[in-house]
Amino acid sequence: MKTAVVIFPGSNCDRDVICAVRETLGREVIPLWHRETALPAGTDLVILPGGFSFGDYLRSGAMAARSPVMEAVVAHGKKGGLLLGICNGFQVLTESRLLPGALLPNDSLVFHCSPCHLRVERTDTPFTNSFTPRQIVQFPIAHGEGRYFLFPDELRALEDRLGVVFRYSTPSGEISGEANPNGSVNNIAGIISEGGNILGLMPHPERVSESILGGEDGRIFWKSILSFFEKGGKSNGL
Amino acid sequence: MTWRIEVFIQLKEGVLDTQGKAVEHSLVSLGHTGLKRVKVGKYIQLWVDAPSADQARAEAEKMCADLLVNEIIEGYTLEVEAE
Amino acid sequence: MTWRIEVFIQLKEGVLDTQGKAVEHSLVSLGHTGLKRVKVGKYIQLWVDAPSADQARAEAEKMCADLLVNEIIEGYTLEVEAE
Amino acid sequence: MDFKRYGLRKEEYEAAVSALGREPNECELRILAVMWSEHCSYKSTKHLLRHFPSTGEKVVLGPGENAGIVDLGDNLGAAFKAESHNHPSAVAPYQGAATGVGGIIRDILALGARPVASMDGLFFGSPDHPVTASLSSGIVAGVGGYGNAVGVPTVGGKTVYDECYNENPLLNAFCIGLVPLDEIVSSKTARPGQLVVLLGSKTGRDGIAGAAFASVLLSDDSKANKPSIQIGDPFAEKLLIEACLELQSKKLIVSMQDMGAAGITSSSSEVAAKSGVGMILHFDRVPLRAADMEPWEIALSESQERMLLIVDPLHLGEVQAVAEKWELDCAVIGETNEEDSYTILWHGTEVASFPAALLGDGCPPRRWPSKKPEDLEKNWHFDMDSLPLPKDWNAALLALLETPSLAPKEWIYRQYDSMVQTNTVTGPGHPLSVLRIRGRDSLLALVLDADPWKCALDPHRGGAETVARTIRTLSVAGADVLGLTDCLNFPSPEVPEQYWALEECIRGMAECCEALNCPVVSGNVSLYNETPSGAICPTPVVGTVGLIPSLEVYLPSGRWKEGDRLFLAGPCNSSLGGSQYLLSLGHRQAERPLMFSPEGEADFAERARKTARMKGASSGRALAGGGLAVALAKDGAESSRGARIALPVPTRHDVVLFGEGGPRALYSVPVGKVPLFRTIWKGYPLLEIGRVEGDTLTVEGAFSLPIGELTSRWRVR
Ligand SMILES: Nc1ncnc2c1ncn2[C@@H]1O[C@H](COP(=O)(O)OP(=O)(O)O)[C@@H](O)[C@H]1O
Ligand SMILES: [Mg+2]
Repeated sequence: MKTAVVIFPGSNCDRDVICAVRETLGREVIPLWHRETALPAGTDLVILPGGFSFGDYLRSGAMAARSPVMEAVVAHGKKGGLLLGICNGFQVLTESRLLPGALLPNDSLVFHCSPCHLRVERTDTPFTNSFTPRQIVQFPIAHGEGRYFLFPDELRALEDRLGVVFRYSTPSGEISGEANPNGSVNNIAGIISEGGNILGLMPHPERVSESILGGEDGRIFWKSILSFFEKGGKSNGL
Repeated sequence: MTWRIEVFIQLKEGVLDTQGKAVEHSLVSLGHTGLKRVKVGKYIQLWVDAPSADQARAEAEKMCADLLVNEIIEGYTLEVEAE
Repeated sequence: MTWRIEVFIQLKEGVLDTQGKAVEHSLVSLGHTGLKRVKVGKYIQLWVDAPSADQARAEAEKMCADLLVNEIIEGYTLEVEAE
Repeated sequence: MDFKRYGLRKEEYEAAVSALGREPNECELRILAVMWSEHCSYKSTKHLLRHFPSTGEKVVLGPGENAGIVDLGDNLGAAFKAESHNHPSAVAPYQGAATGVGGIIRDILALGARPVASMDGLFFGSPDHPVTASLSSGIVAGVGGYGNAVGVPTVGGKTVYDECYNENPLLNAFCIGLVPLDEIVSSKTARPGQLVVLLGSKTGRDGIAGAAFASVLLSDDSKANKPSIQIGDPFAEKLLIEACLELQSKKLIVSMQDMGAAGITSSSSEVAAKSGVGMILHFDRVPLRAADMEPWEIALSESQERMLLIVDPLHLGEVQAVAEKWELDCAVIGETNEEDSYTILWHGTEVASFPAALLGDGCPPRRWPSKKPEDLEKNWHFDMDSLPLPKDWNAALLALLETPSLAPKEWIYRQYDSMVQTNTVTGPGHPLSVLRIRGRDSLLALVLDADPWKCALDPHRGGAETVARTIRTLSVAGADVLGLTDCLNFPSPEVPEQYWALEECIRGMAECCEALNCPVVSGNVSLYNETPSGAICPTPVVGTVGLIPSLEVYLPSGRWKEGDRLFLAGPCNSSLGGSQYLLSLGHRQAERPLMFSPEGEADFAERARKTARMKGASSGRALAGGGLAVALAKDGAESSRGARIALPVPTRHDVVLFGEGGPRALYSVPVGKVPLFRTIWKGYPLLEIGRVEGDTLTVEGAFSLPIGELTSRWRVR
């Protein structure tokens, strides 16, 4: 399993993700500057990390989505390759139209950083196969623009095709307004593409991949991806 | 010839304008009770070299589609004038 | 009577427009080579009840001073029209 | 020459004439005025700062450089410093705070260190003052807006509310970075024949003469004629950080300076003076944002996100390639030579020339008259009999927990990314912040603290107490103290009583540093913090850094276990002077803070460290604001456990429970560890005060509150 982590100017979780994947899985991870126009040969997984690409100016993720490297990233996703966007990376995925919807400023209008409970809604994806169904996990969030938005029709379509993979929940698993840190529709924290190969989520699994940092739920996330490949999953869809 | 193009971007109806709501709330509590509604959007100015106003407009529209506007949630209007 | 007031806010000349700079750079690298400059500001619409256009304008100017505009770095223009 | 127009004194003008051997021209006068402002020259305080001990076994780099560096062992150093950005934050809260954070990060970067964490000291006016809400929300948003975007976690801080900061908020920013000791970049290593390179953003008219602005009183007038305000661009800063670290790891730079106050002039003349080389700068080669800028404006511009590099001509191509990769402007603006002069050219014509050392060191020091305030001692006499015991203890404690300075600061630190870089072991919400160091067992421990009220009552004792508080917190957690940085925020030194307070505060701080072996490795002075409506309390802010050998021996707070015994280590006779309790009752000037005891503090620190190292307790907390009562409430709430407590002492319960000051800590000790714990503390005042049980926090003869009620006030995540 070979992972490429794209670095945009202003990315700031690139190192964190690289360390988390390397240390949890012990597999090869290659940093990729946004001006590259091809992925390293044999790339199985592309990660778009968190941060403030291009300063989050205009709209977060907007300029990164138009970076040179994105042509290769989009092609990888379109042919079924695994593609993961975390936080700012999720914003890049919606701005690239690889995932539906948009991420708007938090309803509080301020940046919000704290640990956060999530309910895992799907355990049949390459990214979540090692969680137990409806498992409650704790991944922290840290974003100013994480309010997931879709117009009602599309939202229904997304829910109908079971595209929601993570929802903000209470520690006991209720999906309530009180558990919603940013005003996202239906408490949505992470969604997957129709092909099941492109995942975007606002919370940060890489921040809970070591016990010294206060949590290890993130390891299950990385292990899912490894186990997908070990069980013969091909990075071209399900 | 250089043209100045003004682009006015705002959220589509149906997308909750939280910023507008917050501004509205603060202004009312500051005593501006005649205020009925606020919408907050973006005001972008572009200076573009183009042979004609129409071509400048076409170029600006392309910039909106390419980057400046997220059509899923935003709409916009343009105005072109000679610099 | 209700008036719609459009407020166009932009950074004063000489104040670093970090956003404009980044947007300009990005548009140029997307091939918009005729682009000479970008400024990014805010576009605020206010709906205000007032007896006359002048009073609506005065009220809007007060809102700008009270909250909407940071005079240290920003300037603005207003347009008033009957709704 | 009309030197006064530029803000120079007669002595200063004369010193300049005699050093130059001629009259300075206008451009030179403008430069001198800024370089010799209080903010840049420390002319009123340089001699006072000599009181601080600044050397020690662990000190790699002391004051005088961009930041201090302490030795973490195995060739790793921690570079840290704090800096104030008070005046800019008062005028433009968001941008002032943001550029304050950006500036301190570049200070750390200039040593070749990767910035790994920030902390912020915030001092706001009374919450019911009409501008406090907008100033505080703007400043907090600015700190977060910048720090979050550059990817340096803000892991802790200190927030104080007091009417003395009405319209004069303080923003102090602390940053720490890590650097291998053999890769430290120095400003002393430039040699003749090298290039002076400007890397980063273009130069504009931002904050011109901002340093001079920082050295005058804030009046309505100064707000009207604001210097064009500096705008921070964290995006550019992030690129600058990565570019500089890449240049350094490729060994492409000889020397590096950040551009802070007084911009190019300050940074370049400093390198020239420290390296003992001459320098010629061609200002027409500086990339500009406004084409019509004059040389003196270029000299003094405080445009952000720029670094000055000294580069060997052989490496220029590689340096430019790195700059190109990170999409940063990079211009050769001058060269070093063997002369002794620092010269600025404009299209080939000389516009300014000084002896290299004159700008940095030539300003004649300034002594202000000092006078002990007449009412000082009168304030110390407070008739305790006139102070009734609380009628309703529960209400008294809850009210205290709700005073703005003691209340939880979650609304603030939730706006800060405290976890990026994935090193944060203990983030904001605790008495100290702890970071792991990748690849090592040891942990970095950081505390930022201040106690302006005690400094106002008795600057000497208050200064000592401020430093001591940070060290107690580190010792209780099990850390060895490596050193500290400080920001001295004071009002005008021109008022004799205020100058006296400054001197006394520094003496008190220095006394504590000496006693506890804690060198001062960097710092910053901010004077003239007053408005027409009043002066701030003396506000020294201290950021102290320690090292905990391993996670195993890190003793956190708020970890009571059912059945644990609770101990108060330390004397019961603390003082209500400057305590949150007396303040909340409206007694601002009452009672004298506790005397500083060098032996007692050192003894405490030793035993506290031993307690952690020998794992003698399950939880420990040094007493701070609100005294024992608030420590019990916070620990109980964080542990979600109650306790039964009795205070078998004759001292008034309000003094025991709410008094502050002195080396004291609250420990919870598992029953099995009690003998060990007692042995460690044998010979030190120690009182077993109760046990952890149930879900009510009860102190006999005082309060009794359900833990749920406390957690709802003191909510931690
Ligand atoms: N401005 C701030 N920025 C970040 N964290 C802060 C700030 N102010 C306070 N905090 C955090 O809030 C917590 C409470 O601070 P404080 O009132 O000093 O109580 P304590 O006695 O627990 O240190 C600490 O963890 C501190 O780091
Ligand atoms: Mg504290």
